Amino acid sequence: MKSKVMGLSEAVKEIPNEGACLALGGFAITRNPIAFVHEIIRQQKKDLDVYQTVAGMDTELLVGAGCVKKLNYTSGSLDRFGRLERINADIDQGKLDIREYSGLSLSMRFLAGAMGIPFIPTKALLGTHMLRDLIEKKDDGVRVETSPFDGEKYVYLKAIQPDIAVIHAQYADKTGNVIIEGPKWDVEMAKSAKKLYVTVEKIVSEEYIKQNVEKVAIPSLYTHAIIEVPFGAFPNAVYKVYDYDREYLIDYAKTNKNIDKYDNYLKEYVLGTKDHNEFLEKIGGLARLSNIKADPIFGYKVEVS
Amino acid sequence: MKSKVMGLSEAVKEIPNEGACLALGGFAITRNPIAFVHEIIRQQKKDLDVYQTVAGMDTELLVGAGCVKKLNYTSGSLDRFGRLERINADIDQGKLDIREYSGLSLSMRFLAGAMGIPFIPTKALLGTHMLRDLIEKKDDGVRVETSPFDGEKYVYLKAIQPDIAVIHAQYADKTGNVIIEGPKWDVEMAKSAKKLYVTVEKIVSEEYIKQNVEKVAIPSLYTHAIIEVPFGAFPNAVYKVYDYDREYLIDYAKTNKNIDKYDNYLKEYVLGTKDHNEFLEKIGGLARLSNIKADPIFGYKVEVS
Amino acid sequence: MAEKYTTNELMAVTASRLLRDSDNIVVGLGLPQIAAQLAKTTHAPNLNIVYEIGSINPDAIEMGVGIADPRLWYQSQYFTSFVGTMGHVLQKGMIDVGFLGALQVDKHGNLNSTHLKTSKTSTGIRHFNGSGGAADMACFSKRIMAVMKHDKRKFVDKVDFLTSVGYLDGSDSRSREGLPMCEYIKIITNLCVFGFDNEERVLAVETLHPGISVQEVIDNTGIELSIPEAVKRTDEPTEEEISLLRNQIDPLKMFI
Amino acid sequence: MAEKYTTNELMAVTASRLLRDSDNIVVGLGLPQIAAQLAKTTHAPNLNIVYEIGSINPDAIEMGVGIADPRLWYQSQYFTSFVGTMGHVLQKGMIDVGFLGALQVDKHGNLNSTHLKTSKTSTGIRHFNGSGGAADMACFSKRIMAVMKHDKRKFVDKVDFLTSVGYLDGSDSRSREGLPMCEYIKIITNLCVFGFDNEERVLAVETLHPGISVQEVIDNTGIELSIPEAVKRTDEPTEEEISLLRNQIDPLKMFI
Repeated sequence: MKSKVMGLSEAVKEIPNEGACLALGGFAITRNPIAFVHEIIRQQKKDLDVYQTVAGMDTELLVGAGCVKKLNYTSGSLDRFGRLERINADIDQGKLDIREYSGLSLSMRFLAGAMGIPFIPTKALLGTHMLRDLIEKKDDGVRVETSPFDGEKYVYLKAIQPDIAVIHAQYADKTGNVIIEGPKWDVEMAKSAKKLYVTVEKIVSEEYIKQNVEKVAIPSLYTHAIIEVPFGAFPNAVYKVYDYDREYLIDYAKTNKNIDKYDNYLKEYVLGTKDHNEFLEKIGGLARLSNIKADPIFGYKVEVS
Repeated sequence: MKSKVMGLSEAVKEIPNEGACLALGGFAITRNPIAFVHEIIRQQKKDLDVYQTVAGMDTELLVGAGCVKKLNYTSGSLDRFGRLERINADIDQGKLDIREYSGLSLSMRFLAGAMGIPFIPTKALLGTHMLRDLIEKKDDGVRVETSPFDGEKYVYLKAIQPDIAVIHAQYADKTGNVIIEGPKWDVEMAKSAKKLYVTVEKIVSEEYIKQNVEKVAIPSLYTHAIIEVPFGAFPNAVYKVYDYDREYLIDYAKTNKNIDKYDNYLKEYVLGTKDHNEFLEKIGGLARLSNIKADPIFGYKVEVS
Repeated sequence: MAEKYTTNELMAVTASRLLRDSDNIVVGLGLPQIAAQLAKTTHAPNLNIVYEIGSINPDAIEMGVGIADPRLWYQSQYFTSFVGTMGHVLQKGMIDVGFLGALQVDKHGNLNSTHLKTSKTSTGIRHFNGSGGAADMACFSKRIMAVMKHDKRKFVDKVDFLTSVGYLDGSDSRSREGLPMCEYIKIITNLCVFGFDNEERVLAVETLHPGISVQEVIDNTGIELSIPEAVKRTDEPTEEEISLLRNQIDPLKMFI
Repeated sequence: MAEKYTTNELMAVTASRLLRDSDNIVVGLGLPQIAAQLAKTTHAPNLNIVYEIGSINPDAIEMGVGIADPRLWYQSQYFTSFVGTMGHVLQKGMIDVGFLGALQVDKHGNLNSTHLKTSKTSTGIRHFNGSGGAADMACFSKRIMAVMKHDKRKFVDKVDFLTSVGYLDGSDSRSREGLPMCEYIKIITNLCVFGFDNEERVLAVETLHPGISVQEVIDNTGIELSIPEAVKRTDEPTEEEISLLRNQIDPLKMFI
């Protein structure tokens, strides 16, 4: 079977320079496609229409770098490490066109997109101010309708098929069969896209895929490109491969409270590095990365005393 | 955690004697809950409203035994071994209230039921005589509507939540976490039911479940009862455990062409046996069953010469 | 070009050549699967094969008795549900080719795989298998192919029961019904290849199989046909294709 | 009855006792998770715990920093997607208890976890985390519990932004809006337990924590309250519960 393996820079070059609709797969501090996002910033894509169910540093980096025009999401944080203060600040200052959903409603928009159906009905969002604001903003993603079956009120959620979805996963073979270990919150989102880019920790053999078929979360016919980027989610966690970097996140959660510091961070660590390897060297290289390797049974870094 | 393990006879006793809505999980000649169906026949449940996406011997046995009032399905066969002639004959003679769907539309009715949403829209069924007949029969499962998003015509498929779903799987632990090896066509159906009964080849430890979490297709909170019935799908196949019994199916495909023969078959093999073990002894016992054991890698019986 | 080949071999080769590299296809057992295997071995190594039961890209080494036969799932790359294959992959429009069979086809390419009319039963019908996922493949696949035995009773003006949509009443009636438009429908028989690439979307011979006469097709088709004498001939199989079919793909001659 | 316990311990025990055996619950990190663990260890061994990220019934041995922390997934019995947990389990009505936190709650039990009004920004708001799955839990759970710090600015007449539905405008307005009806909503604070089990669906003290005065609650609540002097007291933790919390469930005192 044909190889779908691409280089990171080459993959990001395929994204239009302006106005792409982009869905990201991270969830707070885990499996965020950081390497991919860094490269988007280096290539200075603009006016992105970004979708992410529970945002993390991936979306925040794009917002902080001025790449995002519109953000569709449900919440975001660095878990206990802190808030996405850089995103919050832009929202507070009215600099970001923001569309807020509940987790269920946004993930169901992806489901409808993945199924090729025009919409899907739900009771979620009824009575909330997210719904009120979406309607006020004339967002075309929601309509309040009456079900012809039970005569009750529902929100009809419009299918979303983003131009591009990017997820970070543990493994894939070169043909594009993707293994996700652990929770798979992002599968419907990945399947909804017109083009799916998957960065992985390691490209494995087709034989490995067949031996572990029950772990394959996305079959190759969905995949547009496979990009091997070890530590591609750093400093976020990748279950069974490496843990989040606690110290890095603590520092980051200070940086994102200050716009000047944040701009300097972007200049130095993202724009100032030519690729992900250079970024990894800059943040401490092998020594730092070895320190967060996951225990293969527990899936995270176990302190061995 | 509490055990959900039940005996087969005890489990079937929970089903109302008349009029239950029952969904079955087999697909042609594989993973059909034969032992469960035999026990339904022994307990003479009547007027069942049966749902099955691709029917096999499981539904045919119920129809042949006069337990079924209404059959909602999309097709059925014994694959190359033959047709479900006993069902077909009842349809031809107008003895069965039949509601025909396409595979996608019926499985989406289950999906909507599993998601607790009132309906789901699709282009499937448009233009077909299945749709025409469902409308003529005033079946409440379908409505032709216009999507408020794109103004196009769709079939709105009503959610179905059967009273009872029965599937046959390879393994489960006693708390109800179910492992399905191979294709999982029946997962949405299983999740749509008000009560899910799972017959399994073997009850495994909770430790086995955790070690094989990626194979768990149905988590315990969906499961009402786990019933251990080795060879519970015989003479149909259970991937990686045993193959279908070729000779048995060839004979069965003759029996189901003749109503008298079929009645005798039911009398002798189903009503004439007190439980599944007696049935298995009657059809040849250990000698016959040893002969269809699957190769653990290939998943079916490999002829070793 | 092969010296000698059977009609089944010709049909398999003809179907195989219609597959393009990197197509995503849904197949059932029999000639369609043989055709897919042949294409994958020759010009379409990147074919993705989806089975509605919930298996993608298996690498089976034994023929099964149907898609519910575990022989067909060996070395699969993905297992999912009916909703996963038909509700997601197919309905999203990702299937390039849906391969169908049928009891009947009508002049606008509509198929019937459920029942035939008869005077012998009280309901006036004789029920066969039902449509399963075939109805959905006809609805959502970009290209639709059916493999059928050529028989007057199978090629009829109007199908007794319409399970799988073709061009409905012809012309633009398929899109007027709100159905996704397909690129083409082709029916491959033991005598010819039919298409519907005219404005009225009416059955027309595209190629006659070698050695088959126009009259033979007309005599065996229950639909009025006008076939130009200069109609093209179906390309013959190559030696390589026949050798692959006989020695590698269906050595037990289960379908060929 | 335990001799000494902290307020956090009392809150965890109070929440824990509201859980029933065989409940299916959705929890986030912190006190709710502690409460769930305690219940599972004591009177509710058959609790099923669902994490919206796509993990069911893990048996974590280390505390994490959030539900996206792999520490929380150890020994899970099932992995799925957001649609699998929230779109299926929750939306089908299978969740008995949804545990929430919030920035604000209003007199009808509506919660705000998104933003507060302020005069300090150009838009007039200060954005925090957003609602994520909490909005959906409030919509679909049978029983809704929130754990909150008691503070005048957090208990307000109208929330600045309504993310998670309570009883909307009170009385039957929740069902009139077309929302599924819940069995109850309870707010557990460091001073008392609030409920809404009256016709108007208005915030009312159900139990005062030991040692807390009526006046203390009134002073710290930005909603008008009428509290009968004879109001019940929250049951105190047992020695066993406190010992389990300290020695087994949260020995590092991350949340207690």
